[in-house]
Amino acid sequence: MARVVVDVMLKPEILDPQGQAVQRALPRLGFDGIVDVRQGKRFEIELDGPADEAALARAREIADKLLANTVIEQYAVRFDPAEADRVTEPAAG
Amino acid sequence: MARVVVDVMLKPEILDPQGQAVQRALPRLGFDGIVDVRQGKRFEIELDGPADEAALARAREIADKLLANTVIEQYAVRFDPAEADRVTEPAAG
Amino acid sequence: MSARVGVVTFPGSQDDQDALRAVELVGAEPIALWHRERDLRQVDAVVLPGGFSYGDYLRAGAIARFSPVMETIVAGAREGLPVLGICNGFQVLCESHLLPGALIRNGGMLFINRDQRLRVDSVSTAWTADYTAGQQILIPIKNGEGRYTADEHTLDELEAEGRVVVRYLDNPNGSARDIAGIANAAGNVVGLMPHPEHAVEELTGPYPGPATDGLPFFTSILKRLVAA
Amino acid sequence: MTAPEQNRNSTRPAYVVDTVEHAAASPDVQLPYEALGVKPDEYDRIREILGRRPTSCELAMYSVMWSEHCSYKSSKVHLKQFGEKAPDVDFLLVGPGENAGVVDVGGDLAVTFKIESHNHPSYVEPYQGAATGIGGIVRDILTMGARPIAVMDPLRFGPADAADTHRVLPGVVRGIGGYGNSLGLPNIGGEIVFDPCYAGNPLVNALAVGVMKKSEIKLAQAHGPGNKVILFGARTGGDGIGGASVLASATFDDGRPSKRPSVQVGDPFMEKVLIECCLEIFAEDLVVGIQDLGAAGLSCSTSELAAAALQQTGVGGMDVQLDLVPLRDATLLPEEILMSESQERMMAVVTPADVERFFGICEKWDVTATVVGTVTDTGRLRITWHGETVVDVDPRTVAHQGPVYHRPYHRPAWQDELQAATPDSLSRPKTGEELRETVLRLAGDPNLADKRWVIEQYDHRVRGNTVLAHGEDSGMLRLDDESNLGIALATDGNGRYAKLDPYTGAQLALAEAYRNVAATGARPLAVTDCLNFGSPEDPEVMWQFAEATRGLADACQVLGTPVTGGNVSFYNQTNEQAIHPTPVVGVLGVIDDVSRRTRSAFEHEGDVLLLLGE
Ligand SMILES: Nc1ncnc2c1ncn2[C@@H]1O[C@H](COP(=O)(O)OP(=O)(O)O)[C@@H](O)[C@H]1O
Repeated sequence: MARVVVDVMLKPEILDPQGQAVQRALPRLGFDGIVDVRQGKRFEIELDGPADEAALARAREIADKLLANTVIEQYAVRFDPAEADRVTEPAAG
Repeated sequence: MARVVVDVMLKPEILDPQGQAVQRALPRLGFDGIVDVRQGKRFEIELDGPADEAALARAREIADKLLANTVIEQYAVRFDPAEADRVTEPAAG
Repeated sequence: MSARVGVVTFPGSQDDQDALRAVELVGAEPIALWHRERDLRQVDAVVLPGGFSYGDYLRAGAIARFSPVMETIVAGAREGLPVLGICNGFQVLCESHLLPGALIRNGGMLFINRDQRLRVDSVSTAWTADYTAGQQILIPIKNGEGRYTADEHTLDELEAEGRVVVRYLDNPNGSARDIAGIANAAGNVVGLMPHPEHAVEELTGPYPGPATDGLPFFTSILKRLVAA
Repeated sequence: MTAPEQNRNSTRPAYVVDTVEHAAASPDVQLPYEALGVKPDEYDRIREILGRRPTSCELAMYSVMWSEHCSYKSSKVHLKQFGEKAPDVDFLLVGPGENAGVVDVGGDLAVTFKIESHNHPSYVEPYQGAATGIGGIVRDILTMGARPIAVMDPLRFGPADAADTHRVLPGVVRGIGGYGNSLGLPNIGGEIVFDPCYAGNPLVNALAVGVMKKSEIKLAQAHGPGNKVILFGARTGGDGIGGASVLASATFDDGRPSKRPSVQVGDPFMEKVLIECCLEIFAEDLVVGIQDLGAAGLSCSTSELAAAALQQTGVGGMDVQLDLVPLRDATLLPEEILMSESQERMMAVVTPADVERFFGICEKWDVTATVVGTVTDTGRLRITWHGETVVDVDPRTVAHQGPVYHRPYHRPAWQDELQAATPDSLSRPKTGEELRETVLRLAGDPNLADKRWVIEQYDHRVRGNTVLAHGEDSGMLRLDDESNLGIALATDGNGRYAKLDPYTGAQLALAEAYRNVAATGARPLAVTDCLNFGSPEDPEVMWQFAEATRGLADACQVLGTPVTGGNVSFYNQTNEQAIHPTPVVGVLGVIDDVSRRTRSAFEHEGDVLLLLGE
């Protein structure tokens, strides 16, 4: 089983209303010194077969065709990140 | 300047309609053997000050308070990833 | 003296005018509240209206929850202030943890606007006393993130305590257990995805009707406040 | 992801400002005017007007303002008829020429409405193209001083089963819904038509309507030397630089991707806040003049505001400090700032005494506002960049004195043959089996299918005044809770009729919209139109345009419904293949009591059916 992560972000020159809304909200919540916030998408994909270059290539094709709108977005594809990178942190109360 | 990435994903036990919609679309586009797709959010945050533990702690607080709804979501916070991990891939035509 | 019902406007609220009109139609005094003001202007009840507060870009209701007005409303709700959250208002109530669970993207991914058949399952809340238990009603829904979700334990608890207020008769978005609206344990706080304020006039309500099935939400609270 | 900062300075060559002084001293410097869509003779005219070569900033302004999209250079001579043949009516408060026409609907209320196209951008990026189309037309309505109260969306796509339609249609519908719903504007009707002629050139037209007190009409003019010029709303970014304008001035052709604009992304939340902010500003009567920033951005707003004052009073002018414009991308050059089409921005002229109050309201709504200039009496539009003058022009030459073309046109040779093919030549179903086949084909035709998948993505209830919407002949809105005064609106168009006979086809579109409004019980008053055509450089297309315009003007005269404004969209063609000529006509009607509306469904058993007409 290959576990692949695809990160999709708006191209830097494209306006990111979502990131801006978050950024504007932060000072009101008492968070200062936030210079920039960009918001994008993260996909975790599980493909059958080995975690090899072919799997990455398939994931890249999926990203290009479906997950990212390449007119305005760019993406990065990589294997399941190291433990430290996993989104498994327990929710704090 | 500290550059931090916050990944937010639905908790595994929460149904993910967006991931499912992507998964259902894939066979129609000719992609088979996709076992699972989950969709979440990725935030890229720039904080002023050094890239130290305190910056991470601030980002974690932001994630916990605002970026994630910890009733249904979990998150991971880390420094700007290595080059390989960057979302800078040129959009393929 | 009539009852004063406040309607909060957040940046991006859309149905605040409609909610104010519904309040006025049943004879209560509508009071516009502004998200930046902590002062609730002595209202007896509050409606959090529909819309897209802060664009709903992060998560519906996520940013509005931190408005100054919400601090007062959350504190008041814990002491019995009647609060009705409609659509975006429901999302704000969940984000504020006044109500359990969360609202996520609709099953079909799309925004859905249609006249929806519902069943009123709890008439013991501050906002539903004027319905009869099990009454079937027709009220518009319009949202993209209206799918109610919560863990099984929470869902069981809601059912056991009779806190599921309205259910979809034909579930449009995959909401858990057909839930369209819930209440807190005390019954003063109710969150709904459907829009009763869009079903209060023959002229503008669902067609073909019934057109005014939303009115009892507003008459219920008025009667309770006037009786108090 | 690379931070914008990392690009800064490193990728930009040191920039030398092309000042007016520099331009005067360097007459031989060649500017790439043709790349900006400026023809050699047009460039010569600019030189003649200025008495020197333009600076690069001036050229940027002229190029966008003299583009087909902004100057109507090919259509102007034909559109004139709407004025010349305008019926004599007493309810028209503002006619064509302003951002939108304004009609007196009785009591102290006035209504403004207009239709516009966003065809090319919606083809390139369906969601954002359609979304910003709604955003743009809504700002036009807002600019008049009105509260926007509804939108409509006449759409045309290629075949429903074409792969490209699957790419374009869902995005367009989600974009219209996403933006309109987030503004809290009910969508009260529209059209969807599928026809192979729109493959590669879908039409995304958007209509918006607004209401205001008659006494609160605002105009786009910069009066009063000493008054402040305020830019407010979103920050300026690199969106659509040379976008809509350049794109609209050159035939869209897949082979030249460099012509594609960088896409504009809409921020509906910003626009919603901007609407509420403007309405509060209007209510306190804090603006002398106001203009939205659409295509041609600051080039348009500064030159049009300044030109209007000069035109009307002979006194005017404006000094603008371009370096004060709040930027999203600090690397933007002055030429780019002038051309940027970043969405959700407005420009207001405010007396010095009112500036503080103006800023107070902006602060309430979290809207960025900046004084970027001052009204003068110099007769010139002067723009500086860090102290150096980069533009010094008579604003009228930019805004009003663009080229006017009398493009050649002639009736296509194939027109006779097309008209000769009457329905009589079509085969008719003869057997039961054939009849069944025909019925099934009709039932399965996307053009006749239920439009629920589209309509359900639109909020039609918000604001609580929608009396009629989808499924009805026209949309209807209540304007006044007390009196029940209301308006009805319908849009119609039929490219197939118009291709057969553009003159009559345009009249049929008007007649259908007129009937749809009348059928609800409203009295048709006024017209807006969006004229979607192929390339005006093709004499046969130009003939279609001339005929359609003439037909519409004649019919409006007969029906007593003036055209109050509209939009021309040319170059809807891929290579030689133009769309059917598609004039889309919107009719506004007024109804004294909306409770007396007539629905299109049979309401009561036993009602008598009557057929009117032949
Ligand atoms: N793109 C659209 N946006 C909004 N409403 C639409 C759109 N397309 C069609 N409608 C509405 O759907 C209803 C039915 O449309 P249609 O089947 O084309 O019927 P008709 O021929 O009566 O216009 C009409 O009321 C029309 O306003």
